[in-house]
Amino acid sequence: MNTIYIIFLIFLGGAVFTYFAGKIHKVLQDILFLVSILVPAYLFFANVEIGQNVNLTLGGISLSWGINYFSWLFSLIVLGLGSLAAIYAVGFMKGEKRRGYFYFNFILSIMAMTGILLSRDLVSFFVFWEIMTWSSYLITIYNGNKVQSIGIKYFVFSAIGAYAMLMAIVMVHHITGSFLIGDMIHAYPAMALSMQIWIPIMFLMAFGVKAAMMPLHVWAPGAYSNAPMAYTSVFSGALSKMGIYGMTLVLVTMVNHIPQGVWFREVLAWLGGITAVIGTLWAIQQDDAKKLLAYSSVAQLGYIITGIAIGTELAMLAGLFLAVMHALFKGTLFMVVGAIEKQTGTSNFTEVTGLIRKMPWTFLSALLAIIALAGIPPLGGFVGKWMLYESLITSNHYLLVIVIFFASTAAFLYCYKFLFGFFMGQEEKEWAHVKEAPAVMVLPMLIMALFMLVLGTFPGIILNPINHGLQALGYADSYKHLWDTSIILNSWGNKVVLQPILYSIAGIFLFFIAFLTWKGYKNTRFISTKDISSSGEVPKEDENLTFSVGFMQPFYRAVEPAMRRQIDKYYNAFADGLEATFEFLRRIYTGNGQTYAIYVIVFVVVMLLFKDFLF
Amino acid sequence: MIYFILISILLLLMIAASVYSIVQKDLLYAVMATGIISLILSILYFLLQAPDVALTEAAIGVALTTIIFVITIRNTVRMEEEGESKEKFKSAVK
Amino acid sequence: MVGTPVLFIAIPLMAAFLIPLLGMIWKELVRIVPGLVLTYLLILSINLLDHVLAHGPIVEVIAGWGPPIGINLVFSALSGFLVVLMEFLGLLVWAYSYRFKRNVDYEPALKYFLMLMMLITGSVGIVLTGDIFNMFVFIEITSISAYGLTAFYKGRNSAEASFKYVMMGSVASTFLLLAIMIIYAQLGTLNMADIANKIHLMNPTLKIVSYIFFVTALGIEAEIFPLNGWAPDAYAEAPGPVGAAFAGIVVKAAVYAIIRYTYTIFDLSGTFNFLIIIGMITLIIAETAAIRQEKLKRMLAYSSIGQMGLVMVAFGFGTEEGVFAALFLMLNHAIIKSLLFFSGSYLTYNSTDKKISEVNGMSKFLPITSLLFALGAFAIVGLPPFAGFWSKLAVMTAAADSNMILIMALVLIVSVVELVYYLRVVNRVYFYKKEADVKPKRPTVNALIVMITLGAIILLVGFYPDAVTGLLHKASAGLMDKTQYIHNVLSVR
Amino acid sequence: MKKVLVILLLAVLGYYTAVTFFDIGFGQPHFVAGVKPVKDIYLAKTVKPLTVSNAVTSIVVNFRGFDTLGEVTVLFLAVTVLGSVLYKKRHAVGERSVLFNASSIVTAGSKLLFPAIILLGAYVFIHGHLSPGGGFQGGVIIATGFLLMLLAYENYSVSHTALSIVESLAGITFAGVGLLGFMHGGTFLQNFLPAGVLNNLFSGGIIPIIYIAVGFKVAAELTGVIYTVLNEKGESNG
Amino acid sequence: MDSTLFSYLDYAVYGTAVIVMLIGFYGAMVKKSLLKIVIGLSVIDSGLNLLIVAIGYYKGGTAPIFSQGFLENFKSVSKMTDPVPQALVLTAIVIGFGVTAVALALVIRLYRHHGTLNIDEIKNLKW
Repeated sequence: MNTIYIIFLIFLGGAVFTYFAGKIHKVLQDILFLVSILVPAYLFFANVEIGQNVNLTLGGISLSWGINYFSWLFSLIVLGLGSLAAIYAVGFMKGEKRRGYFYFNFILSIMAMTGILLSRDLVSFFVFWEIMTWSSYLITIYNGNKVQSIGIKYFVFSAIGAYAMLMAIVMVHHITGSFLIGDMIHAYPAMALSMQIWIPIMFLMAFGVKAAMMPLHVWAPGAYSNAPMAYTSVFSGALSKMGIYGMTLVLVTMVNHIPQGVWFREVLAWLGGITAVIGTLWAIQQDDAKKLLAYSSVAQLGYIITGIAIGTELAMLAGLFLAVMHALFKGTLFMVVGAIEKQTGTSNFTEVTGLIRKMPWTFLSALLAIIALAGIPPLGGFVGKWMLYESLITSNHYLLVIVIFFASTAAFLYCYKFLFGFFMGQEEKEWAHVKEAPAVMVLPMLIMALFMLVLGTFPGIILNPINHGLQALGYADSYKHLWDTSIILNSWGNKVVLQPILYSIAGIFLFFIAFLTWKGYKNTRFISTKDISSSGEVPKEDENLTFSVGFMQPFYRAVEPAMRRQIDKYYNAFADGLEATFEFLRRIYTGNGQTYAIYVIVFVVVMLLFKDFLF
Repeated sequence: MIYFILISILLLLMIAASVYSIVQKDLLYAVMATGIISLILSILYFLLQAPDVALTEAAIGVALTTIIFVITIRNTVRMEEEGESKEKFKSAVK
Repeated sequence: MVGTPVLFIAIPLMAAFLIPLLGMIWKELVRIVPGLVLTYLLILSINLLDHVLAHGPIVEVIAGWGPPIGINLVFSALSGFLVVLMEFLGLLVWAYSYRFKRNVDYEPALKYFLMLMMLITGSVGIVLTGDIFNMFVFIEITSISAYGLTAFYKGRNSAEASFKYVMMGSVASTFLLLAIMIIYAQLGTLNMADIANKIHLMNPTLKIVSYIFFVTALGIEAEIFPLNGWAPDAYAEAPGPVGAAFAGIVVKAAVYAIIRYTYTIFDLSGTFNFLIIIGMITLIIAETAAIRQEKLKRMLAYSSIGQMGLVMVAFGFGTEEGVFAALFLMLNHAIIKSLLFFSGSYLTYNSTDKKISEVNGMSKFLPITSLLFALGAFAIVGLPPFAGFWSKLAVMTAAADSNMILIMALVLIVSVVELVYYLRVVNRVYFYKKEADVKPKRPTVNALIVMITLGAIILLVGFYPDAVTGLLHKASAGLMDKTQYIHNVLSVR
Repeated sequence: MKKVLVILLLAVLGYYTAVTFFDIGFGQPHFVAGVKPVKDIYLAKTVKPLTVSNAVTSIVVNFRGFDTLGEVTVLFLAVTVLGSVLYKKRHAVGERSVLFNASSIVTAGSKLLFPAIILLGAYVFIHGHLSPGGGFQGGVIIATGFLLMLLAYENYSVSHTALSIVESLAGITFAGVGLLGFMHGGTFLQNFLPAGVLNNLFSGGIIPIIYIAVGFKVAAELTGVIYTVLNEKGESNG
Repeated sequence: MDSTLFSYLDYAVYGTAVIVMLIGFYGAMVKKSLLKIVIGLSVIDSGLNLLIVAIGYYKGGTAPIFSQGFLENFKSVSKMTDPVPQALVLTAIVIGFGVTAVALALVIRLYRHHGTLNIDEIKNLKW
């Protein structure tokens, strides 16, 4: 039996057994859970050969599973992040009631993502896509009835996207007579123009939903912030990348072949840019870390979309590199928030402060992740953003550069807020008992932080596979020319050894931090927020005087008018209007049998009157 | 000729009886009218050379259907109520 | 061969006449015997289907008179498939309703099982018969059993629902008889194959009028939009298992009748487009009505109507692919909607109103039932890897191949609506707090077995659609081949 | 408003229905040219192999006997449904509604008439294959006899058990004869008895047997219907 | 004379049958009393049955019974009225009776439950 079958069997069987193992023993459940994630992950990387397909026929439809370099790259994200998040989840879910439910869906969604990457035909792609959707949906609503509407919003958007994709799939099938992706790509250049335009649009709708692209992003903040954090790291880190994966495929394999493709790219790039700005602005205003990170995810996905939409070699490298980085740092950050939430019971900045000494390891990983997020050297985020700017400039998208630059600069604000809100500031008595998260939770965070550090220094580790992946998609081997195309680096000479420069910057930076910490430590007086005797006014017990309250108030005032018009509201109004229409429509069923009989006569009479027209 | 007149009268009577059965407010009379319809029908069936059907209609339509209608009326109400009740308005508002 | 199609009618009738006598011997027999009969018929139908798939359709004549004269029964791949489905569901409904309510007296129990058996027999008769007037008789048998089953419970509004059903049913039978008589007056025959053979001779206007009357009459049973006022009431007020039987058996028979008329008997142009139009309207209206329902069973009823609309649409493509999709959809709908009705009945077991809010938090008390309900909900909206997905894919593929892009878009948009209201219920089952005054009732063992069986089938079809697709392909090919049908029937002496 | 709408709709419906049937034509051959209607075959075969005088009977019982089986089932079901719909835990016998207080003349007359009606009914269904009438008609006539008794005598009661036994046995006879034909001749309801001579009482093979069974069944069922409805004393009848 | 009258009858029988049906429909769809509705339904049935029997009729035909007299005098079945519609009507009448009985039983149930026969007040199930 092929390894691919074995992987799916382990996933499926693992999911079922894990679900029921909870009835026997909790530890057994945890072990089974880890086994059913880690073993397939190991098998995948150890045994699945790239470029080898297995074919099977199901219900008269020939399916094909296999992997190429490009999907292998994404499987790194999915299975790597998935494994780490699984380890983290064991700690995070300790003591929760519905662990079986959570584990079941967790495994299924990892399986579905792996399946998406393995799919070489549209039907299994769609099947796994939908499994991914509903399993992640089920986890999103894990937290009870308050999140019901959020979950449904997520599912409805996903369903709209997925159904658009389904339409595209069957239209492709109508044209090519086959569901294989290879056949679709092969037949695409010869299709009618309308099909050539509509099929990518429909696919992009599906992928845009998952990638939280601008008009379709409204589900993302709620869903990301309300799922259990152990899953959100996968949700935001890996699941959204499925959208990116699909988008890349569509852009490269279809849009590239038509002259109108330029417009696709422009629109997508701008949508990505706008997404980034909106996400960032919203993120800044959040008081809840989960919400903040959720919006920030939306913003980051915007960069990535912009990158792959531009579509030059450098931009693709940048986008995909950012995708990997985003998986790492956003995964870490959500884990951090999860750890804090687990230890303190809340994830609100205005309540939790001064955790730096209580949870040092968590802080360390948060710090590294934030640095990566903000794009400060020497971590990987910098490399990605650098490449993104450069690709934008080299492809003459100057306006877009400004937009992206604005978004990424504004991102500093929330980065700062996040770091400061949780870890700095006064130490409240309330949080005196807080301890560092258990090792199973800290370890994955640290591992990821380490990866970010490594990638920042040696981006080639991941740029090389990306390059391979792009070659698999038909791009030229761009990696070795990377520094040739880079203007700024070029002006410094072709062979610049970047690492020493970055390290010296980082070294100086760290030195200053250490110095300041050491210097300040002696003079620090630890007081409560209530202890502001110096100002002469004694605050009441219930007043929240944490400095995070009203953080960046002037900024809010500045952007407030722009923020008032939320896309979300339009969607809600639309949905309300729709339901009102439905409510009106169903009054056709008046409950009076005579009315129904009259309907029958009306039906007959209408048919009789229009009989020449109908038949 | 007689055949023709007979049929015409029967047909007219049938229409009249059916109108009566629908219009009449006293349900008992309305039911009797349906019985009459059946009776006329059964004669018509005879005239249309369908004795089997005539027999059946006479037995079922005239006797049985009418009697179970009558029994039902005995068990419910005899007079048809007016449609315009206050309840109607209330239920419409609801 | 172990039996012939007529046994599907004769044996249950015999049993129905026998059961009152048997009940005098031992009261439990009235509950057991229908089960035995249905089991035997299920085995018989599977055997016959096996035979038919290997050797071609069986045409059985009754009373020794060959097709244009006597009545005949046709057991083809299509009708065989439906018969197997109906007998299987009938058996499940029987098993489920065995001791569904504990405190039912002997006499109502006797009548319930009699009516249930006749409901199934009537539906099977509709599918098997090759004679239009005989079909009328079977439709009446089915309807009268359905009236009785709808009004089975006292103290609810069941009589009201049943009365509406009776009204509509009477109107339906009026139109059906009119249509039959128009055909007879023109062609002098009542045999379907014979009519199909001669229909081109008929006066076109009369042909159209009779088709319209047929569609109206059968549309009432098949829950086409303006004609389906009775349906939600009847589904909601009938006992839970009967709702499943309506959705899984009765409607299927009526849809089969419409399809038989459209595909085989009449040769009108435009009927396919007509099916698409009414199917689409039905789908949209029903699904939008479902989203605002407060009662669980009503919601399921509207959903069922909507699905039937989709089936109509799929039949309306007029291609073999479309027929295949429609049959697949019928199969899935029968299985899944039955599961939903079965599990939904236990979720709202002790409530009088069957409000959706009363299922809140039931997952803690009825874990397996809730799980199966959720499975059913996921399957019916067409989420992979459950059974509903394959039929949705088939419908979409067929639509794309017929270039019905607008239809595809509409169907998919409506699917989103469907998704929303099913998810709302599932969320309630799992994530809401139970209402204080609701007392959950544990399902009986046989009910549990029935529900798990259905759940297993959903998973089986979901993971291995090949289990049914071969049969469905044969059935759809059989429906498309009109001349072969006529030849098969008329060549029998 | 509603009335006007309904009248308009019905006018259209009526117009089309009437025109359709006018097209068909009344009292003249209306079959499409080139079609050999089955009724000719029926009429021809009624005399020859079946030796039944009444063509309607031959159609109802033999050619389309399956319909009749279904029809009997419909009645059977109607009784069942009626019993189910009007079911209530029986308190006592004799609580049934009384339509009128019968005078002694009526009661005495009924007693006299009753055997005559039963006899008539029996005659009608036994001679179903020879003359107009048959199982249904005879059964209904017998049921009216019981109806008469039920109306005339306040506490006349029909044994429910007996009714249901008669009904079941008659039904089993019908279906059983059909199955016998199935075993004997290969098809359900096959006529396997010797045909006899036309217009004799013993002619037509299984047709009289079936019609007698139908007669008993219909009689029992209709009596059951009347009895069930009569026993339904209106509780809220103020 | 006779022939013109008969041609009038061509329309009269069908016309009456259809009119009776329509009157029944009107009663079933407009009248508020449940009993009136059932009456309307049975009136529809009456009209329908007449219509069906009329289809089988042939002018100057005899009843489809092979009595001794018929066999001696005519010898041709073409002079017989069509027995098929008659057979069908037999079935239809019996079925109609069954349905009417069920409907009336339901009326009794509804009256017990609601205390009225007005259909406008029996609308607990709607939307």
